[in-house]
Amino acid sequence: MDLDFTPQERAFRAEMRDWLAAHVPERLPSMDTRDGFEAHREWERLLADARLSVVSWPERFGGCGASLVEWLIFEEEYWAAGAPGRVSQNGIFLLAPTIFSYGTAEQKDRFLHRMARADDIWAQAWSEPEAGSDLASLRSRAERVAGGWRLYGQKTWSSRATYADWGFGLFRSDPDSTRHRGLTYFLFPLHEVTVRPIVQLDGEPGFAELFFDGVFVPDCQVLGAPGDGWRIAMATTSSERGLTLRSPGRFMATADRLVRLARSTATDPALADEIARAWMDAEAYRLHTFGVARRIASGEEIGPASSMGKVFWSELDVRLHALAVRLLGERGLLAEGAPDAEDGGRWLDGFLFSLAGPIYAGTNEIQRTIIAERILGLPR
Amino acid sequence: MDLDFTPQERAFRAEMRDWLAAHVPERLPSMDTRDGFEAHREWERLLADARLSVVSWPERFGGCGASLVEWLIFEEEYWAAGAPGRVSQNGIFLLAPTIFSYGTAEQKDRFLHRMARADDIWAQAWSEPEAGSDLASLRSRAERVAGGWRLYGQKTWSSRATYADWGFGLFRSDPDSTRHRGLTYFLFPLHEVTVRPIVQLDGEPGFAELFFDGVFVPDCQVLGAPGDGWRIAMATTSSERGLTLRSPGRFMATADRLVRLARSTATDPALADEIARAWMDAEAYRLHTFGVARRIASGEEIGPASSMGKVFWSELDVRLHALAVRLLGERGLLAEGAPDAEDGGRWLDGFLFSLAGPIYAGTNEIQRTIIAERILGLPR
Amino acid sequence: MNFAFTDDQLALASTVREVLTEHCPATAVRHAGQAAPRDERLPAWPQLAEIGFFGMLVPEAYDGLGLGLADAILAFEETGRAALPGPVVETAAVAPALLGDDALLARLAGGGLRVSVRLGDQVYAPDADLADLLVVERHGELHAVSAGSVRLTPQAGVDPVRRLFSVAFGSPEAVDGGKRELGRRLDATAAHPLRTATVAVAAQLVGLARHLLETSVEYAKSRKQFGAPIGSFQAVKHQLADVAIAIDFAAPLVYAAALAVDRASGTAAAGGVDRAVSAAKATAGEAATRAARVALQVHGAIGYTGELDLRLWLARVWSLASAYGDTGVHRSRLRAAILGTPHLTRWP
Amino acid sequence: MNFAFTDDQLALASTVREVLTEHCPATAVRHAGQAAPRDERLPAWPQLAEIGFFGMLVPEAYDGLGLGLADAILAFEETGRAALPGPVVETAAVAPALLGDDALLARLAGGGLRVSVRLGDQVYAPDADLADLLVVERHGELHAVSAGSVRLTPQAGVDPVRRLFSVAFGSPEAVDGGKRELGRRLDATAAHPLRTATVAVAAQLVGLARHLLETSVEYAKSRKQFGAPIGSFQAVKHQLADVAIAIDFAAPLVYAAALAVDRASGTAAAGGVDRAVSAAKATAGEAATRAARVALQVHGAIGYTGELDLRLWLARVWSLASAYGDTGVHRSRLRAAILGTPHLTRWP
Repeated sequence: MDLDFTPQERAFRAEMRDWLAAHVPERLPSMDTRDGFEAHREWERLLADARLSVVSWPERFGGCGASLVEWLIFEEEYWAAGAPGRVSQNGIFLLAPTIFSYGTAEQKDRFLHRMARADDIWAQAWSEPEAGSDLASLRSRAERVAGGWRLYGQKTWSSRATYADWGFGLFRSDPDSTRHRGLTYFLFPLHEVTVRPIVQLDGEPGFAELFFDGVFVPDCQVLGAPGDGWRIAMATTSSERGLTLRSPGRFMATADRLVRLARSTATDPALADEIARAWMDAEAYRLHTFGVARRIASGEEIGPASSMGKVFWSELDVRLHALAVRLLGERGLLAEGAPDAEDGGRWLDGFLFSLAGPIYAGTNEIQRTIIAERILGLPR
Repeated sequence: MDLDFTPQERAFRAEMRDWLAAHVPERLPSMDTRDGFEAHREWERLLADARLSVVSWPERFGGCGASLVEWLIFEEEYWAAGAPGRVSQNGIFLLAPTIFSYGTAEQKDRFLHRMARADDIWAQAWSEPEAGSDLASLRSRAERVAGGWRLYGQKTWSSRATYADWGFGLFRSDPDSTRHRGLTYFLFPLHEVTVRPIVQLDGEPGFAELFFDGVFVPDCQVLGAPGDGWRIAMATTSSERGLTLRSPGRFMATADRLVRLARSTATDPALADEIARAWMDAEAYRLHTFGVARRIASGEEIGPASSMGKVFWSELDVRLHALAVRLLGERGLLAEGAPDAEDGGRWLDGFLFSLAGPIYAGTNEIQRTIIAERILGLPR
Repeated sequence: MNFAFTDDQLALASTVREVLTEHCPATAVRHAGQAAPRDERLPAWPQLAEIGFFGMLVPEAYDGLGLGLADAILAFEETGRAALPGPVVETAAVAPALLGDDALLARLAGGGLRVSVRLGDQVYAPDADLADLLVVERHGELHAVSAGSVRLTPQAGVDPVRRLFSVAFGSPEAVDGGKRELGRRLDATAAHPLRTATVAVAAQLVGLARHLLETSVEYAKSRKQFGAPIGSFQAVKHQLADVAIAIDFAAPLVYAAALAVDRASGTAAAGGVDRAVSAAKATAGEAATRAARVALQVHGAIGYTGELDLRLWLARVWSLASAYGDTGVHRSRLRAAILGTPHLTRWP
Repeated sequence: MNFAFTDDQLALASTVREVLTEHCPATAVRHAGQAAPRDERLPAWPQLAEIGFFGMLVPEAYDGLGLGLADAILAFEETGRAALPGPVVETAAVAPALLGDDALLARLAGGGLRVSVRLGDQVYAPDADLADLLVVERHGELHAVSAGSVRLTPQAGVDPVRRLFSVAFGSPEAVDGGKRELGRRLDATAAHPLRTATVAVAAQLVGLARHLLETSVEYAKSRKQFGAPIGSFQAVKHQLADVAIAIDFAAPLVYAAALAVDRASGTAAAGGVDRAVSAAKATAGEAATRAARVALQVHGAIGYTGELDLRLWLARVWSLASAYGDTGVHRSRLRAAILGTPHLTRWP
C-alpha cells in the first residue's frame, strides 16, 4: 500500500497543470443559456484538440489512453484550475461507458469521436413524470415499424436538453411487459423531439421536458438488444453514481476555495470547526476514491458500494456550499450580477446546484436502502 | 399570554426552595443496591412527612393539591437542589394516574397513601422477551380461578423490581384473544414472584426479569375491567411519555451543572457552542412544557403530541451528558469510586442512564412514526 | 403564569390569515417576484392596512392598536406562512420602535408609510425600492431619509421577491438637512428596534416552516413511487416528524422572546432579553432551514423548479434566515451570554 | 500510487484475526473484565507473541518483523474488532517507537515485555498494572520505570477491561537512578510515539465499529417486532447504512495516516503528518461512537445489560475514543492546521 505517485503520474500532473494554466478561460456564461452553451462547446473543442476532453479514452476516439489514476489527477488539476463545467458530461460519463460496453462497431465510430469533440452534445432522458426514482415504472413506449421504432410519451428532468443535439433513454418496447423487462435503450436526435425547458431555482433552464409523438428511430440507433435496455442502463447509472462522474477533484477544489474564503474573513471558531471538517471530508473522499480506483483497476466490480460514495459526496457538496453561504452572511445569497456578489455569485449557484445532489441519480434514501439490503444483507 | 408567576406561585417556589435547602441529603448510594434502595425509601418518607412526595395529589392521599404549574415549580426546585432520584417514580407517575382514573374506591384507599409514603414501592412490568416496543404482542397469561386469577409467564425490563414491594402489568386473560384485546391489568406483590436481576452497563441491577408460575391474584387486585387492560394501560404509558414523568426541572438542573462545569474548564469554542445550545434547548423544553401544562389545565387531551416531547427530551438528555463526558476528557469516563471522578461519577452514571431514554417508553423510531401518522396524517 | 395566547391574540392572527389567504395567494407572491409596478409587488397590503395591521405596535394616541410584540407575534407568523412580499417587518414592527413619539406614526398606522431599514450589522436594506422612508444607521447615529434622496443599488439575490439594496448617500445635504419630515436624525438607538425586527423575522420563519411542512406532507400523501405514496415510507415519515419537532420547540422560544422584548422595551440593556432574542432567531432559523431541506428532498427535482411555488418559500427561508444575524451569529452571542455570565438566571 | 493493501499485509491481518477468533472470544473479554490473575486478563497474548505480533514494528536486528505502521495497521484493526484486552497499542506500537535502539527491544519483540505509557496530554496510564515497564513523560522528559517502582492508583471507569491508573512517583531514587534496565531517562521525544499510538488506536476504533455494525445487522435480521424482523424497517436500515458509510470513509484516513507516520518517522515536526493523524483519530472516533449509539438503539434495552457482550464493545469504544485526544481535541487541532496554514498542501 502506498500513496506515492509514480514519476510518470507526476509528469502527467505537471503537463496538465501547465496546459490548463495556459488555456483555462475567464468564467463563461451559464451553460444553461444559449450563448453559454455554445461557449462551453468551444471550450470542449479546445480540450479535444489537446486530447483532454476524454483523457481515459483510447486515442482513436479522441482520448489519450490515460489510466484511472491519471484521470483522477486530470480531474484534480482541472477543477483546481477553475476550469468551466463540462457541458458534455452526460454523454461522456453516462452514455459513453454503455456504448463502449454494448455498442456496435458502427455505433462507436459514429458517436464517440463526435462526442469527444462536442460535435454532438448529449442529454439524458431517464425520468418520467410518474417515474422519478423508480425507473422501472417507465411508461414511454416504442412501437416496432419497418426498419426501426416510433417513440411515444414524455420524459422529464432531461439535463442540458434545451440546447443539446442528441438524447438517450429507455422506452417500453414490449407493451405486455412490466417493471424491468421489455425496455429498450434508444439514441435520438433532439431536433425531432418537442423540448419544453424547465426553469430552475437559479432561473435557468437546466432541465427540460421531452415530448415524443411518434418520432422514428432506425434500428442502428438502438443500443444493445431490444428489451435489454434496463440491464445495460443499470451499468450506466452505476457510472453516474459511482466513480466516473463524481471524481474528487471538484470537491477538493471547492473545499480549497472555502478554506481560502474562511482565511480572508473573520470566522467564528464554531463555523471554522465545520469548515475544517468539510475540508477533511473532501480529503476522505479523495482517499476513498484512490482505494476504489485500485479495485476497479484490478478488475473488481464495485456494484452497490458506489451507493456509499453517492451519499457521501452529495451531502458533502451541500455542506461545502452551505458553509460558504453562511460564512458570507447577507452577501452569501447574492446572485451573479449583484455588484457585491462574491466570486460572481458562484457560491450561491453552487449551493443551489448542490441541493439536487441528494435527489438525482437515485435519491439518498434509495441509496441507503441499497446499502442496507445489498451490502449489509438486511431483509427487504 | 404571559410568563409571569403569580404571587402564590412565587411563594410556593420560595417555600420549596427553603425546605429542600434544609433537608436534601448528601448523595445517597445507588437505588439499585439494597442499602441505597432503603436510603431512598427513607428520603421518600421524609418528603411524605412534608406532603412533598406527591405535591399534586389531594391531601387525603398524602399530597398538597398543588396545581400543574406548582408541580413544575416543585420539580425545578427539587432537581436544582440536587435532591435524590425518586425510587417511587414508577408507582407515582405510571400506576397512580391509572388508579386515580380507573381504580375502585377501595383500591384508592388501599394503595395510594401507602405509595405516597413509600410504604409500598412499585415496579412496572410492561415488557416481555418477545414484546419490547410492541406491547400488543404480550403472551403472559392469566387463568380464571375462584375469586381471582393465576398468572403465568415472564416479564422483563422491570425497573426497580429487584428490591420493590409490588408490581403492575398486563396479562392475557382471554386465551383466544390477539393483539390489543383480552388483556387485563393486574397488581401483584413481588415476594410471590421469582425475580432475576439484570445487570446493566453501570454494573447495578436496575432491571429484573419476573417469572410467574401460577401466582394467585384476587379480584380486588385487578385494575379496571378484565379485558380492558390495554386501554387503561395506554392512559398510563401516555403518562410515562408525556408531561408527568419528564418534567423540565431535571434537564434544566443538568444543563445548569453542565454550564458550571464548562465555566470551570478550558473549553474549546466549538464545544462551548454545543453546550450553549444544549442549555438553550433545555430552556425550549421548559417553555414548551409551560404551554402543554396550560393546555392540560384547560382540559385538552394531549394525545400523540406527547411523542414530540419524548423524542426531544430523550435526545437532549443524551446530548447534555455526552457533552459533559467530552468536556472532562479522560476523566469523563471515570465511575463512582475513582478518586479523580468528577462529582462522584454522576456524569458517567447520567450518561449511561440517558442512553436508555431513546429506547424505553416506546423507542424514538416508534415515536416518530406516531408523529408522522397521527399528527401529520401520513398514510400507514 | 399562562403561556398560551389569549382569544384576542388568536383572533388577530386569524383575521390576518384570512386576509392573506384571500389577497396573497401563491400566484400573487410569484407575480411579486416578476412585477415591476409597486402595487403589484405588494399584494394584500391595502387590505392589511384596513384591518390595522401596520398600526398593531403603534400607540393608540397615534391611531394604532397599541399592542405589544407578543400580542402581534402570531400575526407576523402568518405573514411568514403566506410569504407576504414587501417590507412587512420593517414597516409594521421596526418603524414603530424607531419613530417613537412622532407625527409619522399616524401615517404609518394607517398604512400610508412603507419603511425599510439598514441597522446594526445589516449590510443591505430589504425592499428599499418599495419604501417611502428609509432609516439608516451611520456612524452610530440613526437617520431617517426619503428613499429618493439616497442612491439604492439593487443586489440581486436568491429571493426574487425580497430584494436587497445597498444604500449610498448622494449628497451630504440629504442627511440631517432636507425636509423636516423625511431627512433628519432620530433620537432612538438601534438596540430595541433590532430586537423587535429579529423576533418578528423569527416568527416569520416559524410561519414559513409551518407552510413548508404542510406542503410537504400533502405532496408525500399524493406522490406515488414504487407503488405507494412516498409518505408511507418510514424514511420520509421520520424526516417530516423531525421537522414537526423542530418547529414545535422553536415556536415557544419565539413567543417567549416577544414577551421579553415587550418587558425590556424602553430599557437600554438587558442580558436576558438579548439571550431570548438570539435563542429565538437561532432556533427558528434552524427549524426553517431544516424544513426547507426536507421539503426539497421530499418533493424531489420538481421542488427545485419554477413548476411549483415551493421555490419561493425556500428562497424566503434562506433570505430571512440570514437577515438580522443568521443562526451562527446568534449562537455565538448565546455562547457568550450563557458561558460568559457568572450568574445565569432563567426567565421568568 | 497503489492505495490497497499488499498480500503480505492482508495475510498478517488474517493471521491475527484467526488467533483472536480462537483465543480471544467474547467470553474471554468478559472474563478479563472480572478476573484478577494477570494471565486471565491477557487472553491470546501468548499466541500473538508466537506469531510475532509484538515485534511487528521492532527492527529485524532485534528479532522483530521490521514493519512499518502501515503494514501493521490492519492487524491493529483486528485487535479492535476482537476488543482484545491489555496494553496492546502501548506494547506493540508505542514501545518500539520509544525504546529506539535498545536491548529491551528483543524482549519486547518476543512478547516478554508489556508496556504502558503516560505521554503528552494523557492523564492516566492504561492497563498499567499489567505492564512490566512504564514510560512516563514528566517535565518534558521521558522516563522508563518499572511498574513496581511507582505508585499506581486505579481509577475505575466505564471499561472494566481497559483499566486506567494514575501514576505517582514514590521516591525520587526510582527515577533516573535505579536499575540500568528499568529506571532511566530515554532519549526519545514523545511526538512520534504519540502519533503512532493515536493512529493505532484509530485503527482499533475502526475495528470496534466494524464489529458493532456486524453484530447489529445480525440482531436486526433475527429480532422481530410488529411481526417482522426489525432490520426490514427503513428507519433501522438507514441508521445502519449511515454507520457503514461512516466506517467506509474513516478507514482510508486511518490507513493514510499510518503511511504518513511511517514517512515522517525520525523527522521532528511535519504539519502534514499531524494533520493526517488528527483527521484519522477524529473521524474514526466519531464513526465508532456513532456505531455504538446505533448498536444500542437497534438492540434496545438488552444491549444495555450484562445479558449481552455488546456492552464490552460499547465501553471500549468510549474508552478509546477519549484516549490520546478525543474527536473534539483533534478537530480543534485540524482547525488550526487547516485554517491557520497559509499554503495548505495535500498529501501526496
